[in-house]
Amino acid sequence: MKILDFDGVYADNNATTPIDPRVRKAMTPFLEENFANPNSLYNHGRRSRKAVEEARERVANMLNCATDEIVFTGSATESNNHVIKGTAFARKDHGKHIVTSKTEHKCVLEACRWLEGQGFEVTYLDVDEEGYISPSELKNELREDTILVSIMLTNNEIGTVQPIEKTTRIVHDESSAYFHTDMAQCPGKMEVDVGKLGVDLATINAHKMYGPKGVGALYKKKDLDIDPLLHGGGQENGERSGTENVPAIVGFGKAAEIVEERWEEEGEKLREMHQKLVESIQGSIDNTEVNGPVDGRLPGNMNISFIGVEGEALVLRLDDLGINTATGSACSSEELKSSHVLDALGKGPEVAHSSLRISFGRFNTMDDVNTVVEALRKEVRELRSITALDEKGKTGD
Amino acid sequence: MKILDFDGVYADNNATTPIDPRVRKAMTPFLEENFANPNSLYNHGRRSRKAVEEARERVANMLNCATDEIVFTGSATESNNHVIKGTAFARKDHGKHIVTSKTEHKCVLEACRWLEGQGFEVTYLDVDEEGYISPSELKNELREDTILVSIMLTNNEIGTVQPIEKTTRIVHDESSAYFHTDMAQCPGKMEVDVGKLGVDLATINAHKMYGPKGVGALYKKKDLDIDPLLHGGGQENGERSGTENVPAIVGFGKAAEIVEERWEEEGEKLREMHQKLVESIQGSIDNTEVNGPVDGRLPGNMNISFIGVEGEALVLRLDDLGINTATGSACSSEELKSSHVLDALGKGPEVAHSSLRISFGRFNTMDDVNTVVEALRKEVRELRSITALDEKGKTGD
Amino acid sequence: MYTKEVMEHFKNPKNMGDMENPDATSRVGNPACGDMMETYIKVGEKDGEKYIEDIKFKTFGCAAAIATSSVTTELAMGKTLEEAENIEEEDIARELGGLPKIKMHCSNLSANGLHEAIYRYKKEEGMDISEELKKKHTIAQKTLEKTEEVRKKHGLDED
Amino acid sequence: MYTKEVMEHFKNPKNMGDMENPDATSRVGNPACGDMMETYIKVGEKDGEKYIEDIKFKTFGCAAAIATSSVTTELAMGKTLEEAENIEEEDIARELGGLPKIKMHCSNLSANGLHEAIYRYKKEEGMDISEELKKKHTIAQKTLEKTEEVRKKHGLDED
Ligand SMILES: Cc1ncc(COP(=O)(O)O)c(C=O)c1O
Ligand SMILES: Cc1ncc(COP(=O)(O)O)c(C=O)c1O
Repeated sequence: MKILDFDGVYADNNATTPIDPRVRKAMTPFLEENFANPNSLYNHGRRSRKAVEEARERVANMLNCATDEIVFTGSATESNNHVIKGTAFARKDHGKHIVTSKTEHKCVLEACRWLEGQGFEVTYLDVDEEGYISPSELKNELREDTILVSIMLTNNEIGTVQPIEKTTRIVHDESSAYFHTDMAQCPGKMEVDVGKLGVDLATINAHKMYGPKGVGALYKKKDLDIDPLLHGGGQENGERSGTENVPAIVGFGKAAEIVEERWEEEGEKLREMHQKLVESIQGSIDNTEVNGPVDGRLPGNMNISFIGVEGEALVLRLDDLGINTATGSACSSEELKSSHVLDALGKGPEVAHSSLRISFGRFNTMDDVNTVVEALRKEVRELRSITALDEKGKTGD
Repeated sequence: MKILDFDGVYADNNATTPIDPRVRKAMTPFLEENFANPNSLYNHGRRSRKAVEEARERVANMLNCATDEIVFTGSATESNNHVIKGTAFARKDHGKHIVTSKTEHKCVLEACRWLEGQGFEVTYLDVDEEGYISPSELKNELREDTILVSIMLTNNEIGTVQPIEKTTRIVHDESSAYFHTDMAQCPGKMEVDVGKLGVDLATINAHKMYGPKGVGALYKKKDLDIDPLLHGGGQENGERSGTENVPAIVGFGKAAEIVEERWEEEGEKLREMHQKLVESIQGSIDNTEVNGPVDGRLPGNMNISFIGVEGEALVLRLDDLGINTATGSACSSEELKSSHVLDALGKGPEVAHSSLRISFGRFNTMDDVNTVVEALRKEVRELRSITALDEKGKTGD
Repeated sequence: MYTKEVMEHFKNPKNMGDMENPDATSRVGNPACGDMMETYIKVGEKDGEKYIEDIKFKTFGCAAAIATSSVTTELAMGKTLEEAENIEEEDIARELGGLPKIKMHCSNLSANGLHEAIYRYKKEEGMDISEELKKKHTIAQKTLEKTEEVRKKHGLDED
Repeated sequence: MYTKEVMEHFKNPKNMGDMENPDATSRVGNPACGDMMETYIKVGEKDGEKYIEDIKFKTFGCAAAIATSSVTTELAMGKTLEEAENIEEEDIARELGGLPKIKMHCSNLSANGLHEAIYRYKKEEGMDISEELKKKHTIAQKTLEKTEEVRKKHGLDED
């Protein structure tokens, strides 16, 4: 891969993506002469307004919803906090129960935990070994006072794609809860049609789909009752105040336009790369364990443990060869806690400690797959030659 | 003025500012090859981390505080919501009373109003004809259960500079409330030393100081107890989660560096421009009324009513001559309500309806002042020739 | 926000300003947005029918208010009183290629002003006044009352 | 995050891997971070004093764990047992130009491993064991216990 001046293989597209040059080009005028506040009366400001509304159309088009169902926010974290807290406060007279799952992104889990401190009750659904929730367990947990169910479409670490269509049907049949899905990882890789999914609310952001950082969106079906998270000047139809981040929104719009055109083809390419990656790794490296489902996962996402090889060490060794990857190892985190997602799968700590996430995207090629596999062979061999754990993950005695 | 390709006079710097070319240059690599997530382990990610931390140092330097007292947010609206709601929820066992003023930015007022719906009590201080709060009235309103006082340093519409140093002393002497100030309008125009001001919390953003949109900051004195507004991955030391908006943060840092070097000189220039603007207008146009203080206001900010001339019409006429300005007229607002700030001054609605805000900034010149005054003379004359109000603001009978 | 037609009328409004010796004048205002309009008409007679021989507006208001005033004079000029009475806000908005929803009250206001001027003229002359026109008069009075209320509240008529 | 020295040792670690016929081995581990180290020593005698003739580590762990293992072997190699017993985590961190605060436990661990290997050697040989070293032995055992706890909980020793 060669994006711009980045030499090496960027295989951490689930962390963030490079900005597509076409997106950058669309943004440029708004970082330069078109700097006006879109709330201004004069022509210069109206140009900004027009650009924002065009971007909204493009994002709505990608999600297959109405233009006025898109609220621009600052990030997926904000969209998720907005939905969760906003629903809780707006519907608290109706009920105080929320359902989510143990493998949600931290921004969902921590927002829920905070609400627990405010008198709300949250059910965190278990997942199976591959990361799937059980729709029937969900059904059992629904109550009369359940106001929100939030289940992500795909997991950012292990690529599990939840059965959202089925789940939304259950929730809408059995309760009056809103259904929210965090699908920050999906655009550009798989279908993101909120109508088909049947969700009421959905979170995305731009920087996981070759757009800029600093902008997210919330799909919010008409007439839902949700308090704003950011009160103020009444922008975004009163749903999210603050001067619009025009260049980022414009970039988001352009990124959505490209995704809408290209997702099928790109998804297919990513699936092929994934196929080759799995086969090559499993064909040449012993004692690996795939985390998450083997088939049907988020295209481009791979999470695999090389037993006996600690993840942070492997990431840094690969970095030395110009390859960017991630790990769920405790050693890589600020609190020395391993990934809550890998923990939720019920595998031992050694598995999390030796996990590696490789995530490809638009700008990767089949050559990148080869480069990664070759590097893995070398580094896994070297690190295993000095490890205190044998390849079954046990200490050598 | 000639910034980039903008032909005309941009005199709406209180709404937003153009990005300084030096800021844009600093951002560029982070929109291109340095796109990595700063939370990533590899070198590419560590470069992003380093850039974020350098920006933090620059912003801290501008505000004269410690580096770890700066929390990056997505906007001033977010910083204000964060402080107000975060203090309320964290300190609710201590008390439920908040004091603010009637001329705060909407994002302060609406956050407070929302909290009133959650069982908090808010006192909105009156202001005098020039927009000043009364420190002694504030003193009277302080209670044992007052947890937060939020008073802006300068008003964005009428430029009133509140006596914050005096006010913080009263609040700290007489209560255990935190003192927050919204100083989004100040950097680059006047001193912004949080230590001298004696505040506990302060809000700024980048797009009012020649930096990018989509990034704000919160100064938060060590050891204050405030709940996050955005929960999640624990970025920003757990105070504000979400993938850091690296390019915008880097731009903010660069903008702060320039402000720190140039504010005195630029403030002086803006004061001179203001002086000339007032004299020229008052010397050649009858029946005007300055809104806000005549002296000592936010450098570069002018708010003046041309009695009998509706603001939106004047803004659009000026726009036709390439001049960008703003108005507090009801006609310019989505809800047809005139500016709450002008209303709070206790002047009649005709004054708000005929108000014009002219705000200069770094890229304006004395020539711009002349251009604006000349245009005003012409347009005010023309609009008055067809108005139904006489120059005293009365109908013609 | 505004159509080309609105901006054209706003920038070059027709028939604005004072009129010497009008046959009737009216004043309408809507304090919600601060718009205030005075309408002056001169009435002529041709083939036994009264018609608007000349019409002028004075308008304190936003671009939409000025543009609707201007276009209203164009619509009314030369029309019989009965025709002019039937000029409605929709006609005015249509002529301007549409108005922002929130600004529809401005076209309303200039129609009010026209109708009220005709009402006053007819009353002065002792002419028959249709029920329709009476209703329009009441509405026009109401806009003004609200304006006066606000003005009184703020003591604006005191100096 | 890491210093040049850490990265250098991490990329090219010294004295890592198996040792044939060690005089003593130890195993220490810290489940909090998943690090696990095995230390092997060969003890020689010169001028009547026992010294570390050879030392090797096997380390499952992060870059800091590998780097501290490596640098610990360099610090210990050729030292008398008494000198080696007194190599502390600070010495190791210092040698590496510092470690991230959160990673200090890694240097701790390699010191633990070294001390524990010496303890075992001395115990095997029936040599005097200082109070200090006994304490260090207890600590080393504790790190391991915690590891075993976690491993048991997850059924990892069962296959
Ligand atoms: C599934 C999911 N949700 C939410 C987020 C949060 O995104 P951001 O950090 O941009 O707010 C991420 C990315 O980190 C994600 O992968
Ligand atoms: C004083 C003040 N506070 C807060 C804000 C809100 O800033 P933003 O819209 O960038 O969130 C503004 C600008 O609109 C302001 O002038």
